[in-house]
Amino acid sequence: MKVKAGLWKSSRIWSLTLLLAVLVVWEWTAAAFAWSDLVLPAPSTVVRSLWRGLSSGYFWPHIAQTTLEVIAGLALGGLFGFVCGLLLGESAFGRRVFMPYVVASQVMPKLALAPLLTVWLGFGTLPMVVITALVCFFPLLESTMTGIGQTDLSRRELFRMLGATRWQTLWRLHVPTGLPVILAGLRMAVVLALVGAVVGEFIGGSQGLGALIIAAQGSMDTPLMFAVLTLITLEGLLLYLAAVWVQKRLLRPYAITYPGHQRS
Amino acid sequence: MKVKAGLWKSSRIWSLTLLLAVLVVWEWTAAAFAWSDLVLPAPSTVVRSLWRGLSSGYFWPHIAQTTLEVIAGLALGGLFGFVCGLLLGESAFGRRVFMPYVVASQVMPKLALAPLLTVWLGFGTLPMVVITALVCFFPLLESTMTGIGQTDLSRRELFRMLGATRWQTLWRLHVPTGLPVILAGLRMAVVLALVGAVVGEFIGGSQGLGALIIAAQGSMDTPLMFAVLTLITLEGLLLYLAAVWVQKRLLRPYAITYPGHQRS
Amino acid sequence: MDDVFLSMRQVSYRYPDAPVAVSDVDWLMPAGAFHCLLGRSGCGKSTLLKLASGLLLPEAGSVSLEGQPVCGPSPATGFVFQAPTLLEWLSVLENVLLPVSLQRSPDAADTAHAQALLDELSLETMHDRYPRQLSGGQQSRVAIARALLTQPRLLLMDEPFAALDALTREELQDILLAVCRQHGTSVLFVTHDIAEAVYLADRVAVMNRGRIACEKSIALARPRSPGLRHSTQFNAICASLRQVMDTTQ
Amino acid sequence: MDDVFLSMRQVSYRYPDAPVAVSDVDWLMPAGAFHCLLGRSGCGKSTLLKLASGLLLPEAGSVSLEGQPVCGPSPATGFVFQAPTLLEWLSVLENVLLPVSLQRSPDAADTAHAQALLDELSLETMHDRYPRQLSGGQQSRVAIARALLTQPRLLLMDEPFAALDALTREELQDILLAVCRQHGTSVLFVTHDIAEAVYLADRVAVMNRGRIACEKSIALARPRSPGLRHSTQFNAICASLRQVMDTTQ
Amino acid sequence: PELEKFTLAGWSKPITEITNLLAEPDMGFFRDQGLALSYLPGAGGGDALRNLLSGQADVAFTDPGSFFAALDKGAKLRAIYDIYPQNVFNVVSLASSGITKPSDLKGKRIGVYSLSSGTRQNLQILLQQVGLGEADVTVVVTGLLNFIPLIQRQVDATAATDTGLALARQRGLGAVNVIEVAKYLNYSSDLFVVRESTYQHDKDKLRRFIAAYRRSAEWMISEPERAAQLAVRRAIDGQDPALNAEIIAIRNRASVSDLTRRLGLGVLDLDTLQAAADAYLKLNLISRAITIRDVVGLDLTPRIE
Ligand SMILES: Nc1ncnc2c1ncn2[C@@H]1O[C@H](COP(=O)(O)OP(=O)(O)OP(=O)(O)O)[C@@H](O)[C@H]1O
Ligand SMILES: Nc1ncnc2c1ncn2[C@@H]1O[C@H](COP(=O)(O)OP(=O)(O)OP(=O)(O)O)[C@@H](O)[C@H]1O
Ligand SMILES: Cc1ncc(C[n+]2csc(CCO)c2C)c(N)n1
Ligand SMILES: [Mg+2]
Ligand SMILES: [Mg+2]
Repeated sequence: MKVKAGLWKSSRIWSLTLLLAVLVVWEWTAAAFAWSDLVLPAPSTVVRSLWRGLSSGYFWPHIAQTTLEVIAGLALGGLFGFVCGLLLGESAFGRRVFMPYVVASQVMPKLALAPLLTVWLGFGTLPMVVITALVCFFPLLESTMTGIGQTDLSRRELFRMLGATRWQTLWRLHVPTGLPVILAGLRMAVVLALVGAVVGEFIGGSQGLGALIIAAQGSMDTPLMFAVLTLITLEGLLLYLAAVWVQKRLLRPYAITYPGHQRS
Repeated sequence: MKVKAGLWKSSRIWSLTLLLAVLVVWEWTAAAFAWSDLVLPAPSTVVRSLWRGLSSGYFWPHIAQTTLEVIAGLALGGLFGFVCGLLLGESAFGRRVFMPYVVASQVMPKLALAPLLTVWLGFGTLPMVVITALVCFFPLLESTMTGIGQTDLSRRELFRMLGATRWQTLWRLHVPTGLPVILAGLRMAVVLALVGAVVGEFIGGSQGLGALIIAAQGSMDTPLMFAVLTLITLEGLLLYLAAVWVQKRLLRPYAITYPGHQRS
Repeated sequence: MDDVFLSMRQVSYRYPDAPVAVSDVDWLMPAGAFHCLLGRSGCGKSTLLKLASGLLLPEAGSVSLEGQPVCGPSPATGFVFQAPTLLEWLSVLENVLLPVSLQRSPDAADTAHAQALLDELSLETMHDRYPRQLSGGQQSRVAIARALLTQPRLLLMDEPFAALDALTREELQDILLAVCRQHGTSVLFVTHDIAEAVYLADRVAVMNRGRIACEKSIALARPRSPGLRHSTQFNAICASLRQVMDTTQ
Repeated sequence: MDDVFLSMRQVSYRYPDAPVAVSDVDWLMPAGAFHCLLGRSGCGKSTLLKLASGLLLPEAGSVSLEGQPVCGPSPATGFVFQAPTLLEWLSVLENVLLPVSLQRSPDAADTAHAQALLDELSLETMHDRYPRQLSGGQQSRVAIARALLTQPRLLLMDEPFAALDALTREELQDILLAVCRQHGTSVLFVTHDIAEAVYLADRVAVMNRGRIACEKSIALARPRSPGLRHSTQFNAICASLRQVMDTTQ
Repeated sequence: PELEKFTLAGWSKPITEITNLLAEPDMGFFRDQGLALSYLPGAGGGDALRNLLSGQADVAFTDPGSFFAALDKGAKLRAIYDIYPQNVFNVVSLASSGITKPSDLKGKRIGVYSLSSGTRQNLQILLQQVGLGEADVTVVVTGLLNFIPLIQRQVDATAATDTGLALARQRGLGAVNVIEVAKYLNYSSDLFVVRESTYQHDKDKLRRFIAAYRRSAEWMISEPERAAQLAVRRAIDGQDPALNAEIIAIRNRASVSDLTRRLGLGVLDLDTLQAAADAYLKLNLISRAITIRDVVGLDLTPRIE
């Protein structure tokens, strides 16, 4: 326990050191090359812009909007991806029939579809949520499909023997077996969801962090753009941490191990 | 074997039937509502545009460009993601130090980053390849990390007992154990790679299917846009099929099972 | 024979790309009987058990239970697999309760029953552990408790005591006999311990290369008691079975 | 005692959140010796074996091999785990060759050796199968072949024959004794079959709740021959060990 | 002789509108001036300026809005050539909507490409001319396909460019009312902009570039049919020669003004640019006043007097 806490602390320190190093080098290069703020602003400029936006309250509604979209999209797309993953994982037939459509829905660049989505769904939050959902649908689908396929034969035989229904076998055997993999998909989905929401806002949004980036680009306010990118990154990290926390909670019984056997 | 072939055939038929049904309904709606080609062109119009572009040779250089970017980006990003997944999967310390940066690199919308990449890397194919690589890096990283963590204790003890080096344990035990999960990551990466390349071209490309979409939108040639979207979808399906094929080959020894035990 | 409980007629099975695993097996089991299968490793014992359970369907021949043809596993049949096959994410108690919790949410009586079973199998301190925290023999005892929980009409056991020491094994043999007697359970039991087979069974079959090489009724008094193991009659039966096995393969 | 090969002194081990699994064990093994561990399920046999191998490091006390303290597993030690632990994606032959292929790419001689071992263990038709296509006993024989392949100086075996029928088991006992004699291998062997322990070992320890409850030298002639099993001396030793076990726990 | 590398950063992909640049392999206007021209595509005038400022390009093809914004952020830039002296922006509404003049836009939903596009800035300018502001209308971001929501009546009007309108008409837009921003403030639509340092130290190169560009623009004006043919091969969106011809004609019209007819192509109109800069300031699109005279280079566009 003690060793672990030490590792944890020292790794945080290293992580922060790395961040600081990057920032210092960046600040220094920006000064040395005398790049225009329009091309690559120094971190100090970005931080000033960030602080101004936060303290003036300018950023908050945009953050709220994006967060709303991400959470709604993630809930919708994640759930749908999980359910479809269960269905397609269960049925080779379904997989053969529907996978082409699933893949098609994913390779279609959302960016190109956005104008049409607004035609169908109107303007506002809905199309962004749909884009976000579309984007985080796939990782959960793929990982659920893979995860629930990992159950070994003997446990499947056990469940058949116990007269488990198909649903029970799925829910009480395949899903717990695949949980680590499914949660890896969730981590990917969380990250993609934010990207999806921001990209949606690039095109059709008049609010949200994505819209803010475009507005910043329009007024050539690169420091503002970087400030918003920083916000997005922070929000992404928070979401990812939340996903890791969920994972830690759910996977607790899987983590049983003992000293001398821990992986590094 | 025979049953399987039958299933395969019938599933293909259903898949195609579904496609046909969608196309027919779409064609019919387009005709019934007398929508302008600008809003939603009928499939027949799209096919005509597709055929014209293919037969005149107009599409080919763009297809080649995008394919090049996808393959180079996938090779680069996939390999890098796999290697980083191995490293971070092996080291909890590395994970704590670097994961924030990895996540940051992913939540940063590439669309906003693309102009900066041009600033750093010049223009042409390189920035697109880098964007593509950045995009497909993450699924392989996450899935490799998850996959190689799935080895059970007893097999790890076996390898320790046999005096396997860390590298051998990784390569001969953790990687084969995690292979199904890693390949799920590859399937995701393949799909994302295409999206990444196309999105990169949206901004900085003067060639490629993404550039073509923007050009089509700019000249309000919706049928052309749909034709290009169709091309992208087909390319995505082909890439996905290739990934599935690779998976089938690599996972052959894992698939040993016997009748009465096959999952649906 | 109208009191036949389990009947296998001319049953054959072959795994793909492998020689036949079970061929032309005829086997009848009256209700409440305790039958044992002996045989060398790889002779088809586990396969035959899976055929009896409905987990595998025979290529030729037929299996029926209480007159009904078996076309899939029935929850009235208990199965102890050759490996413990526990679910790692459930505690020992939850693993034992699994057969019930798949039917309904386990009530206090179920939990008490499961706990009593675990205690009987000397696992009283292990209820809240996870399977990976158990020794090999403890895991297999959990699997046995799980199979006994639902008091199945037919119990199929594949070397359930293989991972146990002689003492524990003998205790469990007596427990098993008592439990089955109490509930009228019919048992088909695979073992490679001849003495175990003789002690437990009414009837013993020796398998060889997928076929039943020899059947033998065990005419020992019931209920069995540990002292029986030292009787000459017991040892004579063991020796004769041993002789049959020596001629196989 | 200057020919001590493996020595364990005052060794204790405890898994987190569990009572002590091995406590204050002293054990010395001369080179070329064949020692057996008996004991009830959960008494700490597997844990002691893992401590001897270096897979687990003792909480207290010390383990040393040829005078060197053991601080991790050494490839000169072979280990047969309680479960077969085969790699599903490798064929039987590849599984057997694994210890070699981790050192260097196996040559024709290695392959021939592995094939000979498999044949000796009656797995001649199984070389190209995958582990999941084997019966339980066949899997454990593959694991035994894997451990024998590298002719280790010390062989630690955790109930290697538990999944095997009496005949196969007796054949393998003789094979094992011959192989170890030939290469001067020292063996520490966990079993719950008293007769097996007596047949194989120079010295037998009975464990109880993590401690060694009793040690016994077996003064039977070497090389052992199957006939020995029917000798009165043999049966007397078995009976006395049985008595010791009866008093445990 | 060795050709000098010369990179032009544009606001768009290589589209038909700039066939005179894309025709370089065929026509060699820049080659003749000793320049090896390459085109760096962008998504908007801001991209073009960023690529210019980062040193990836020698000259940017950008709109005054982006130019002003960059100056406002302290970039050292100079406009040296007026590519399109005509304001090409307009606000289009369906004929049935009854919107005919800027004041009718009050309270309406109006589509723009994006929050950073010239369509929005020019809409603001238009509204400003009649005393309205963005607060009086609902601005809706519609993306490049901005006529679709108009047809679908999801917006009441959409801000567009002349070529956009022409294309939409080609694709069956139907009867519409067009409010041209040029009627209210006719300032340049696109300029060539260079870094101050290039302007100071590489004047000869820029002079040759301007000469070549002028010739190419004159060529496109004099041989529109040939240009339309070449666009089929050279432009990414030039599949249809008839459509190319129409777009080229529109661009040719935007390339000339009374001033350029008098003084030659590309001559900067300081008065309208100053008026535009002032309007941008009033709209808070920029934060400081810009004196146009200080940020243009007039000596590179020889006047034909
Ligand atoms: N990972 C673990 N965590 C906690 N306790 C454990 C763990 N592994 C084993 N134990 C406990 O340690 C004790 C000794 O276990 P060990 O595996 O050594 O027993 P064993 O003698 O090999 O038994 P068996 O004959 O059943 O295999 C047992 O009581 C067991 O419950
Ligand atoms: N999945 C499979 N695919 C192919 N062959 C198999 C498969 N499972 C078992 N076999 C083969 O079928 C035969 C019978 O296997 P079975 O498991 O019934 O043996 P068993 O009598 O239970 O042996 P043991 O005592 O070793 O468990 C064996 O020769 C085995 O190799
Ligand atoms: C003739 C002409 N037509 C359209 C545009 C498009 N446009 C005007 S402003 C802007 C983006 C500003 O950041 C874009 C893309 C142009 N520049 N020139
Ligand atoms: Mg078996
Ligand atoms: Mg053990």
